Amino acid sequence: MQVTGTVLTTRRVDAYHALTVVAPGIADRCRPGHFVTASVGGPNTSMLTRRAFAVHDVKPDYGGTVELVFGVRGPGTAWLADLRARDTLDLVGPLGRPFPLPRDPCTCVLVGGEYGSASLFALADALQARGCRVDFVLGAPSADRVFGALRARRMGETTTLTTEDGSLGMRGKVTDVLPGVIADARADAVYACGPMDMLRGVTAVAVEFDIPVQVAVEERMACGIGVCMTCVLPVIGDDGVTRMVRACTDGPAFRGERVRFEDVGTIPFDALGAPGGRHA
Amino acid sequence: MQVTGTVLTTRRVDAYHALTVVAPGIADRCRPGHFVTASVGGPNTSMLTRRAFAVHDVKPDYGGTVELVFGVRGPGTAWLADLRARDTLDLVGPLGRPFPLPRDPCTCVLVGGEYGSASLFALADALQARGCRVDFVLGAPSADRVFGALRARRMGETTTLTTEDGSLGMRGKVTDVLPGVIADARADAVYACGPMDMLRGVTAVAVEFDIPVQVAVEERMACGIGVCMTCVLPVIGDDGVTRMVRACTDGPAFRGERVRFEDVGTIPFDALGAPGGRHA
Amino acid sequence: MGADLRAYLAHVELPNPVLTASGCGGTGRELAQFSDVARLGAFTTRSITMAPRAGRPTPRMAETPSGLLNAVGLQGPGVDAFLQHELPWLVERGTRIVVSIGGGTAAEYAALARRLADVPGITAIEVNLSCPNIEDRGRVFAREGSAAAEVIASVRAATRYDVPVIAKLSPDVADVVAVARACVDGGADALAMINTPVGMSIDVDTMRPALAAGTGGLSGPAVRPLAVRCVWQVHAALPGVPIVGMGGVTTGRDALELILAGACAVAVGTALFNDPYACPRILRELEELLQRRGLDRLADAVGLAHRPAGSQQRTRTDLEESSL
Amino acid sequence: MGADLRAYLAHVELPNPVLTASGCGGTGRELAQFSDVARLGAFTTRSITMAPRAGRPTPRMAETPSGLLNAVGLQGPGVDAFLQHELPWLVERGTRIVVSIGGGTAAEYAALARRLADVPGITAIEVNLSCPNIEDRGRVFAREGSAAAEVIASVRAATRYDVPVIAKLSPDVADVVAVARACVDGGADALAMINTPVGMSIDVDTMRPALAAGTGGLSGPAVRPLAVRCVWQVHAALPGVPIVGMGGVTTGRDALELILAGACAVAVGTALFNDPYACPRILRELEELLQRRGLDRLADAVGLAHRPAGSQQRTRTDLEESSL
Ligand SMILES: Cc1cc2nc3c(=O)[nH]c(=O)nc-3n(C[C@H](O)[C@H](O)[C@H](O)COP(=O)(O)OP(=O)(O)OC[C@H]3O[C@@H](n4cnc5c(N)ncnc54)[C@H](O)[C@@H]3O)c2cc1C
Ligand SMILES: Cc1cc2nc3c(=O)[nH]c(=O)nc-3n(C[C@H](O)[C@H](O)[C@H](O)COP(=O)(O)OP(=O)(O)OC[C@H]3O[C@@H](n4cnc5c(N)ncnc54)[C@H](O)[C@@H]3O)c2cc1C
Ligand SMILES: Cc1cc2nc3c(=O)[nH]c(=O)nc-3n(C[C@H](O)[C@H](O)[C@H](O)COP(=O)(O)O)c2cc1C
Ligand SMILES: Cc1cc2nc3c(=O)[nH]c(=O)nc-3n(C[C@H](O)[C@H](O)[C@H](O)COP(=O)(O)O)c2cc1C
Ligand code: FES
Ligand code: FES
Repeated sequence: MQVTGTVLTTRRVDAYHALTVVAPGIADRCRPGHFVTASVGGPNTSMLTRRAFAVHDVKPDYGGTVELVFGVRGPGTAWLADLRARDTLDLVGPLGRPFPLPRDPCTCVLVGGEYGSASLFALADALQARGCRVDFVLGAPSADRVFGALRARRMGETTTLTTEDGSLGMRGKVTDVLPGVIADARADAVYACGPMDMLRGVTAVAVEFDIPVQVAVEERMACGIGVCMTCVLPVIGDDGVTRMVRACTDGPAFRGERVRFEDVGTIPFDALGAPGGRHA
Repeated sequence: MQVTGTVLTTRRVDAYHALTVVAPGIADRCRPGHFVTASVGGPNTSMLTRRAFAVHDVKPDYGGTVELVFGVRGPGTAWLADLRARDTLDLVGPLGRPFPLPRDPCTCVLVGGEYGSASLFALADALQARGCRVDFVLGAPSADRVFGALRARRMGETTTLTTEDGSLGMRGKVTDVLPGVIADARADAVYACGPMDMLRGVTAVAVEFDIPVQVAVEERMACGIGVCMTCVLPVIGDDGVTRMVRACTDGPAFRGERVRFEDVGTIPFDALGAPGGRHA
Repeated sequence: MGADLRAYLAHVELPNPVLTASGCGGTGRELAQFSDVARLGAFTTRSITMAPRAGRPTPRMAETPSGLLNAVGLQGPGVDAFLQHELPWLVERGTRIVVSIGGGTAAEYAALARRLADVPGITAIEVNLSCPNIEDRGRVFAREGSAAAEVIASVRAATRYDVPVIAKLSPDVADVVAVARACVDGGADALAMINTPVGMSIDVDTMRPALAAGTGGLSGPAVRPLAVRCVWQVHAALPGVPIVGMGGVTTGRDALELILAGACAVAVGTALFNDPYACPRILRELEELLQRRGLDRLADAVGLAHRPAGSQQRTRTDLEESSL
Repeated sequence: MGADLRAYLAHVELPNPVLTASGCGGTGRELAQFSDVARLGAFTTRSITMAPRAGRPTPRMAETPSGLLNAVGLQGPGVDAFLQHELPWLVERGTRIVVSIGGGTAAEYAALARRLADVPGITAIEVNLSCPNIEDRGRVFAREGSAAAEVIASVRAATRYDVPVIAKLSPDVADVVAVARACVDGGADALAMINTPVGMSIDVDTMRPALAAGTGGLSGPAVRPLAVRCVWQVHAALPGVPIVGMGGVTTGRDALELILAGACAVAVGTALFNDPYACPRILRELEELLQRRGLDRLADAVGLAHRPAGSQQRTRTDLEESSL
């Protein structure tokens, strides 16, 4: 649904901006892994497409608020970063398929890269509510771009941090430490959200351990609601056939081993309907 | 010159908005009849062209301020109306040919239609400083669209107001009362600023009295600085030849009898370079 | 009482003139979460192809000033899956359905039309002529009147007489009227315009084309002046031919602009991406604008901007903000 | 030390690649109040015609989303007055001058070129091919390769060998490469693109065309994707031909986009209306962007986006914001 929300608070969190927006109706229905899209630029803007953001936090205040965490990348996020309390923000959501939750209590490692960790805390809440053990692995290029370390420390059985420049936690990538964390925790499942490269690495580790892995992918989106077909990536279906599926409505959460990470940005020759390929 | 000014104050004046902007450099150089152009819409706006506004008031405060008075017509003026103190506004000016002033003291009738009167008070100041007598005639469709009546009453030897609905002053148009005002004041010259129809009528009256009339015209402008050739109107030159001249740099002030009001919006067949016409 | 908003595509009556544009409304199911697709003037499907198509690699979209570039490449499940999984859902809901078709040869278009000929519930066939003609070095059909006309004639021949065939044209031709005329001569009952002109964007950071495909189709308000011009020119030349206008319609005012230029219906594409409720909103806004202008029937507004200057239908503009 | 920003239009060297676009810089005097015209890569005049022209009636402009429609109609004083009153002022200041010419027949273009042939101080002749051909029912020259080539050949023949002739093309053709190739075969030393595609806007309040002329030329950022695409396609097909890229350049990034697509220089038009200092600003921004990318010579950036994917010239993009 669409809501013209009101910005409640804005704050900086290291390299990121956090916006809390009063958006009843959206807040109510959010489940871990959902995202929302924001219209940016105001009236008469030249920016036509909405920007997608994971929902970080949902609170019941004022009928329901959602918090978004984002880095400034281009003009749309720059505009969002300039919003002040009481400004309005047009949101559509919740969108996408949320993370599936395990039926029975088990141990889950939650891996977040950069602002990707924003969507992991609601997930951790939900998992813990089902009696799961949660361990965190958060990473980024540098300390200021690791999001949510404190909260992870509070919530997680263990929390392992990595930075590429060594400014926080271990020097390296989340995939360098992930095998150790999985082994120590005897993890049953992995959830990951972050850059595509990281998701690929995390998936490889989980496959190695032969445990299920859910990844939340990010692709350039023009609509976020499944109508434009711009956000596709090659995913293997239950029938073994690779299809170009939409990150926005078929995802963003996918089973990691089903995503053909090596082929993202291409049409694999054996995908359904690939040029010169076989037809169903 | 271009100045990124800061909005000092905003206020409503009946149907209009008034913005005072700190714009040193522009303020210094403004003479009565000059205009400025404002960039509207902010970053990433879809509105490319500047909007033109007469300079109402110039003050020396803060290194120099200019005041603009405007009605909301479309998205650009709507954006301007939403500005608040401390916002920035990108101005270019002063632009155009200001009103020429008489060499010797004389009696001048200043005629303003709607917000057109905004530019008359600086003119009245300059005329009075040269020892001229000033009489005002201000008109509009309704009382809330007559601008500056109080100030005119303070400054003018006489002030006559007209509204088409009779809600203020005489019911009718400025041209209904102008002959009487000219006769009573034994005016030597007329200055007028307002809608084209009014300028045409005022010019006709002045021609009848055989006294000079200066009109400040308004045409759709894309640049305001004389480079785009979109703002032209047919004006008769000293050599008797009609040319399509630019309102922005050849005007906005013209001798009224030189403007071919009936032909505005056309290319008169006898204009220099008219299709099928004679060539110079 | 509201205005009479009925729109006519040849002999087919639509209850209102606001359609979705091909390729911009998904399968209909996605939009239905936001508003009722049966309330649309009609739902236009993405361009259906014979075989399933995986489309183009990503990135498939790039934003440009007031525009959007896309290179989806007609991704879709193919006509069989469309008929099995997508069309029935729309039919069940009572949606008026314009089926858009795309092919690489006139024969392929004709084969698609034959596949659709016996299918109940299809309101009209829209022929997407912006596909590369594989028999003419990939030259797009819409770029050449005779190729376009051949496709239209073959589709017209294969389609039931009571289902209108709509030819969808591109603006990036030297003479859109010539192509329009060729299509009408070839049997088109109506025209749709504009499809996206070919554009491109380069990412100055990676110093590479922003789209994996290099070029893409430009849509959104940036192209509206091209759409208005095409509709105007074609309506002036072929006043009797119904036109579905599209290109950058985001508000009722935009829709009215195309209608005044000569469109009898409008389609909404890119605007749906920003506002999934765009179609009902635009319809509401359009109705109000017509009423404020004293136009009780949509049909009276079609092409109204063509009337000779100073003619008397300039009614009721006084109700708008006075223009100085 | 700054980057080497020299640009080459055939054998003519310009100290930098930022020009004004024809019809957007007045006579030069107006811009000179804001910045030194001699510092421009070159100043392009409005299109000069044989006889004085009063142009089109007003309104001549309408704003569209990220675009501007204009219908000035080549208002100007004619070539004699141009040579007497406008050119000398530019020459005196040491401005590099591209003289744009417009005509109704190939013979008229040739006559203009002859009038200019003995005039000192002209850097290049730009041939505005977007004029109606009065011998072909007003069909615009740029729409038809052979008509365009005929004009170019006649101008080339009448112009001194050391003055390059630049053919200025429109995007609203089915195949811009074909027109470009015809012009080069006709003797064009360089190409300029894009001129404004034809667009239209209707005022929904008056229910009339917003421009007195009905249609107008669309410029500004809205058309940049069309400009980038045209430059890209033509540079790919004719890599040796210098291209002056234009269409919606408002920042150094926009200029770089056209350069990466294959332009060796860029022209700035509509942006001057909003920012009279646009040319020096864009040059400054462009220089900084080149340096940040480790490109010491402008020439190294020309067409760089065409290099095969994954090739090694992808240097120094690491200095930009990391892309996730
Ligand atoms: C499901 C999902 C969740 C996301 N969650 C977050 C988050 O929590 N925090 C955060 O900082 N960012 C998040 N992103 C990325 C965020 O959408 C982009 O950073 C943002 O769209 C960039 O907009 P811009 O105008 O600043 O940049 P530009 O690059 O100028 O954007 C231009 C266009 O490209 C699209 N685009 C560019 N990058 C991306 C991208 N990575 N993903 C999708 N569209 C893109 C934009 O929507 C826009 O249409 C998420 C993306 C997706 C798909
Ligand atoms: C020399 C001069 C002085 C002016 N002084 C004043 C003033 O003091 N107060 C005031 O309220 N208005 C004044 N105007 C008119 C003012 O410029 C327009 O009202 C304003 O540009 C409308 O912008 P918009 O976006 O609201 O409307 P829109 O109609 O949406 O504007 C669209 C485009 O048309 C142009 N345009 C539209 N109307 C006019 C117009 N009347 N004149 C010039 N360009 C126009 C705009 O610049 C813009 O490019 C003046 C105009 C000129 C030429
Ligand atoms: C993402 C996307 C996909 C499209 N797919 C198709 C298509 O399959 N067939 C077609 O005829 N037009 C297609 N179009 C063009 C639209 O139907 C429409 O003609 C064009 O976008 C202009 O309208 P708009 O500005 O409202 O989007 C597509 C446009 C977009 C943006
Ligand atoms: C007001 C105006 C007048 C123009 N006059 C001419 C002209 O006389 N000759 C010409 O070749 N192009 C003319 N053009 C086109 C520009 O030179 C340029 O090709 C086009 O505007 C695209 O660039 P831009 O988006 O930077 O404006 C004109 C454009 C505008 C906006
Ligand atoms: S973003 Fe449009 S389908 Fe996914
Ligand atoms: S507004 Fe551009 S020349 Fe006057």
